[in-house]
Amino acid sequence: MTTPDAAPVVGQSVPRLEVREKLTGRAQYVADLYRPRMLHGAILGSPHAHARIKSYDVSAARAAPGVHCVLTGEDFGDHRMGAFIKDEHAIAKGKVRYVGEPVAVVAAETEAQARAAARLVEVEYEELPAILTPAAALAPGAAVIHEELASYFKVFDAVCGGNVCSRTELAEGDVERGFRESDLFVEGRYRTQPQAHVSLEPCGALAEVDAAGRVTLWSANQSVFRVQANVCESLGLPMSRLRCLTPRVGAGFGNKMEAHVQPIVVKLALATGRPVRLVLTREEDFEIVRARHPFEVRVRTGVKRDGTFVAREVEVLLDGGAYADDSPGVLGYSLLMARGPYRIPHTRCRGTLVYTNKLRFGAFRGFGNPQVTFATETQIDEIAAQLGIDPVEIRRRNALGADDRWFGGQALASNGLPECIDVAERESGWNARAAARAAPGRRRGLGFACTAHIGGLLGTGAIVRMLEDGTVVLNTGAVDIGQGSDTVLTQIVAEALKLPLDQVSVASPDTDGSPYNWGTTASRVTYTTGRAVLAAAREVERQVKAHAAEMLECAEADLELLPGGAVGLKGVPGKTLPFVAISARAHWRKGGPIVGTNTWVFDRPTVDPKRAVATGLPFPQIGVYSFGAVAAEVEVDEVTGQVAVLRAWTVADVGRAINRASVEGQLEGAFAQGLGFALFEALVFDGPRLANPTLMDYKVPTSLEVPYELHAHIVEHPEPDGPFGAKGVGEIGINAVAAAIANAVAAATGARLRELPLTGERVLGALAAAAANTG
Amino acid sequence: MSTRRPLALRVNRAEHELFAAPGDTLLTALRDALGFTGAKRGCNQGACGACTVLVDDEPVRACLTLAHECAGREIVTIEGAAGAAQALQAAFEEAGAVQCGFCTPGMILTAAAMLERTPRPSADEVRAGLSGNLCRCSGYRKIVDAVLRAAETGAP
Amino acid sequence: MRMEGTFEVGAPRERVWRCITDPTLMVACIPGCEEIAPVDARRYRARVLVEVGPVKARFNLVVEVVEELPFERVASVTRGEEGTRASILSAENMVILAEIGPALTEVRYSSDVSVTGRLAKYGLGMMKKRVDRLGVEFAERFRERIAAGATSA
Amino acid sequence: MSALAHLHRPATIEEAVRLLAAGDGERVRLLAGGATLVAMMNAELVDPAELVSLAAIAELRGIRALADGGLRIGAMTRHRETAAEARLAGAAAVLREAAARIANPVVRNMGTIGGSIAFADPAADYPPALVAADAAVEIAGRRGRRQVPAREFFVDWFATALAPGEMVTAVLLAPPAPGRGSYDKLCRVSGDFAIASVALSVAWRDGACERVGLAVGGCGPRPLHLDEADALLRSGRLGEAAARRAGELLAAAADPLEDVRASAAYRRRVIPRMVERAVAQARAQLEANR
Repeated sequence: MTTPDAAPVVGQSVPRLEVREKLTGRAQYVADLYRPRMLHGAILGSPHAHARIKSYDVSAARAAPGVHCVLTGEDFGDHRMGAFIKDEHAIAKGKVRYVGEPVAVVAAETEAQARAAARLVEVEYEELPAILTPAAALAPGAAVIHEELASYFKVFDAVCGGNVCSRTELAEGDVERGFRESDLFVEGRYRTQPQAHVSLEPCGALAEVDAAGRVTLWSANQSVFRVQANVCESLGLPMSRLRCLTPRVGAGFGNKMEAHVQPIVVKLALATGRPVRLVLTREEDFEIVRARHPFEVRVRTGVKRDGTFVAREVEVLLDGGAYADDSPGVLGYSLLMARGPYRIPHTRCRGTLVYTNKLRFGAFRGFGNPQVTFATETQIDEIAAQLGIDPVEIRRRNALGADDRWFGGQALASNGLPECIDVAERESGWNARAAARAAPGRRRGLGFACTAHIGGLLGTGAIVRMLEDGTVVLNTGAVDIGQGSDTVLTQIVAEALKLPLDQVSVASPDTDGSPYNWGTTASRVTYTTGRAVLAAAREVERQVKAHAAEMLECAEADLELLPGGAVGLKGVPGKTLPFVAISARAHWRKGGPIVGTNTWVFDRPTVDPKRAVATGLPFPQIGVYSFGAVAAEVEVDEVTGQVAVLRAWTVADVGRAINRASVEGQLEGAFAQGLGFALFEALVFDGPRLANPTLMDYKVPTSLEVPYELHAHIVEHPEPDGPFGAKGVGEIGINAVAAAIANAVAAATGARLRELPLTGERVLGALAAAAANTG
Repeated sequence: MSTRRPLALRVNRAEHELFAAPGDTLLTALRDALGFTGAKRGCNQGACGACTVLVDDEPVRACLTLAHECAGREIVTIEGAAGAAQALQAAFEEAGAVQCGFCTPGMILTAAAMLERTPRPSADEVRAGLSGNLCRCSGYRKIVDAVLRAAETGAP
Repeated sequence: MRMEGTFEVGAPRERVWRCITDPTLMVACIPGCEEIAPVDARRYRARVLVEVGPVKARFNLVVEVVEELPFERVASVTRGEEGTRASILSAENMVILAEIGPALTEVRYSSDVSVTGRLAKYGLGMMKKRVDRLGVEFAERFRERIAAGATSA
Repeated sequence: MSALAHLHRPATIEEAVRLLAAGDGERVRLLAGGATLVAMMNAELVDPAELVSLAAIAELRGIRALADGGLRIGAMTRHRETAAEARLAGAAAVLREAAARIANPVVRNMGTIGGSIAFADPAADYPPALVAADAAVEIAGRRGRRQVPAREFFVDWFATALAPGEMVTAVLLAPPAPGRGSYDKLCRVSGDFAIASVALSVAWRDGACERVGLAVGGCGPRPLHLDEADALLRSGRLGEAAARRAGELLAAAADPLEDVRASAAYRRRVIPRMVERAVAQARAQLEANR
């Protein structure tokens, strides 16, 4: 019998646990935290892209009103941080490597005083040649950005030297043979632009030191554990001396995964003994955090006349900016994704990541996948056009099936790609698409693209603890950055223990008390942490049953969980024990109290050495694959070349949707971010300097650019070891958007653009070129 | 150098006394002096909408409004949401329109003022009405649906 | 941000050379330049008011001559900041003189200007236009001065 | 740190002018809706010592009809009010359409026509619309009031005919004439400043053009306007050839920016195309009215 209390919660659109506090303005983000005697931090940024720091004079700044402390690189030890290559100091030391790089930091009584004082710091520089493009970085005799690169600690076998930060190669089959066996090949060069995350909440942190010298750090982040590692590495601080917490986070998309201002704020708090808060302005957030890598991609694909893909060769060149950050991961991952979700027996992908004197580029939703997918998925449309095959049909023919493996050799335990293609085709009315519905002066087109993405990566843990009254606390260390993971993980516990949702509470991530969690990244929380949560809940069930068996004097195997928080003897109505009775007893008996724990590291190998060859790939085990397809209908204004997206369908196989509304929200939000990437978002550099670091000049989509007819469709092909079959959804929705829109523009106009964004200017140019070719 | 002066502000139907410099924005006064942190500082340029509050029932950017210009006016922040704003809060919850929540207070207050003026908007009217409030998480679809839902339930 | 231009001056090259190396005359020709004073043989200190729409910024600059080939070309670098340190300006400048006729000289100038800080947020397009216009205004004034025979040399 | 020491709230224009005259144009500034000025103060681009708020001056508010049937739009009239003003019909609708395209609903609720045009951003929406509508700007200074045609008001990038110590008090429009006013803006996203915009105001009677005003925004230091182009369109009865020629003339006269929104070349390229479209739409309406 099912009581209303115990209706299944997995698969339901349960409202966010924290929704009321967000709706009423009570949710506290880092800028909303105030501590007694709190000081404010400010940063002086470098005016130069590449220069040696010769000297500092901080006397005027120290004497300025309200100032408590002024620190420069000299006050920081020679410690470096980095997720893959430890190449970055907490602030510039010895050299500056991009415009805006923090060179001095100040703590003062007020924000205005801190900012005014920061400007009074005198820094003497010796300018060095600025390397602003990958080509310049690779040129013979180029100035070297990291002279000590060889000596930096690296967590993977990096192939590096000069300004090359890493080189990666991944190959399967015999690509030369593949091209020989092809009837046709298509080759193209594609370029994508740097995109800014623009989490609505700018990055910030607040640190406080206790009487024993231990630091508590609240910050906008995607992983309290990465924050702890970055801060301690860059300051030479034992990790035991730093406790990292997280208030509500106003979204991340990758820019809050690795460090931003946390090391600076901790250092200022240690130096002053006072709480220090520093929240970046929007301009600083643009200038000094990180952004999506600009890519140059060369793709050559060989096919049979019937449309069968045979061979592909890909070369990517990434501008990594001044520091490695997550770039080696982005490079490796982009190669892993460059074959797309298709069977291409002979594939070779190579990539080079170079340092330049620009803002570091790093993790951003999609992690290199949107860039290569733009290249490969628009090329597929070119191939389809040349062969006279329908673009959806050619994808379906080559799509990975249930028994296929991913590029590199990893087996796919679940694969909903064919269904994603079917759903997007059906819902978008693909086969009934008409060319001529547009008003005069406008043209319409429908475009299609597919993608896949992993969810997984590295370590995670969960503790499910039963309180005396039989309710439970879930503690995972996973940061909910707004995507809704707290709710999803709670649903998993509630479902596993047949508890009402309100009897499960979620502990806020805390490096002191939470089990390790790599972070909210790589579309991983639902799958990896969810799996740990489910295992920990199962452990709670086992312990509950052990106690109940003693109490009821029966075998554990004869017991079952009953809805609403109770254990019963199978087949014997009335022989039940509520959790409260079991837990209260367990707190006084041997074998109690009841705590379920689980930790694990994702362990399926990315590369099967019998099938593929890889060098410089920084992740030996990566994740399980989600699949997706996007169809987009655009209208092109013939007068201006401007593109509007009229309708869109975004479909993803997420294994199992634990929370349908959340999954839709991820797909819709990712589509909007992809739309901005496709059409107008671009960081513009004027020489070494970012020319549009404001929301007046850098535009993100408003409610008028994103179509109301944005339809998210969920496909469910359960991942066998995923929690209730679930796999990742955070990133899959963005990868194929630009390609689908570019394909739609090509369908509407006959103009094929190989460079993003698809601005009116470019489209108008391509329209004219297309007209000239046909005319 | 600017000196702080006494200022009386009426916020959420209550009088508040504070000190504010002539150049302090309403956003600074609300957040730092009065603790109404529901209004967020997203860009400080009027471009993102996260700081939107109601002044005499009309939405304004608190970051572009000087605090001393608001003396004698009726200020409503998300903490004082009433009427249409409350209906919107319920609808946002039901529609799953809240993700990171940073845009939510400004979004709700902007929508509340819009519904006062246009009680039964079309989807396109809602999109136009909210076009000055950026959301980077949702793709807006569920937000527009929430406003339409609130308009339905809120209608007499 | 790059500014470049060419203009002709109705004077012999040597005279033009003397003018462009004469600080007093340059004060009068550089738009917004309020003061130039030599620091040493190769360096000058200058105060320049830059107006971009409603925004006014007063820069304290040091111009250092890094290469000088008499009568032909002079290369310099400019460094400086606003009084409040809110913006920092640096520029690499080159002036090349070419003799076109006995009393006609072509002046080619180029400058790579970089501004960071508050003015940098102000919109690249406007700054470019402003800088281009400074070049044009400079050329006009310079020609006028030479035509008027104003040179201390 | 803000240097702002005083925020004045005068009740009359004369008082505002007196306070303004005490400064040098940099130290004392007028505060209208705040949408631009406070944003610039937040960005530390301007740092006035005194502000003169115009919020308490009743005379600056609202839109009213003049004795001759014309309209007087007070300087403190919000964009939202202008966008909703039914009397801005026919040829004068260009102003209403332009107001409706400024920024977004919340900023339209704050920003004022006087504040906007005094700032004179060449990529803003009002300047070309006022030039197309052949509006006049009423200015107050120590020596009283004067009127300047919009075509002379906008002088340069962010520069107007306002002398130091003067302020905009109103925008004046001739009695609305039957016809068509349209404002077309090309921008990256809704509410952005224009890459290019085309303001067209056509007054007609009995199927014949009486007056044509065409101005392009975002493509030069001030709204791009040529008497010759207006005359061509009028005499050419909004015909295709006239539109093409007018567009070419304007494109040739343009001095567009090269900025993060678009290249100068693109701006030059779209000017004739947008002009032709705007004229074609007006022509279609004129023909339908015939």
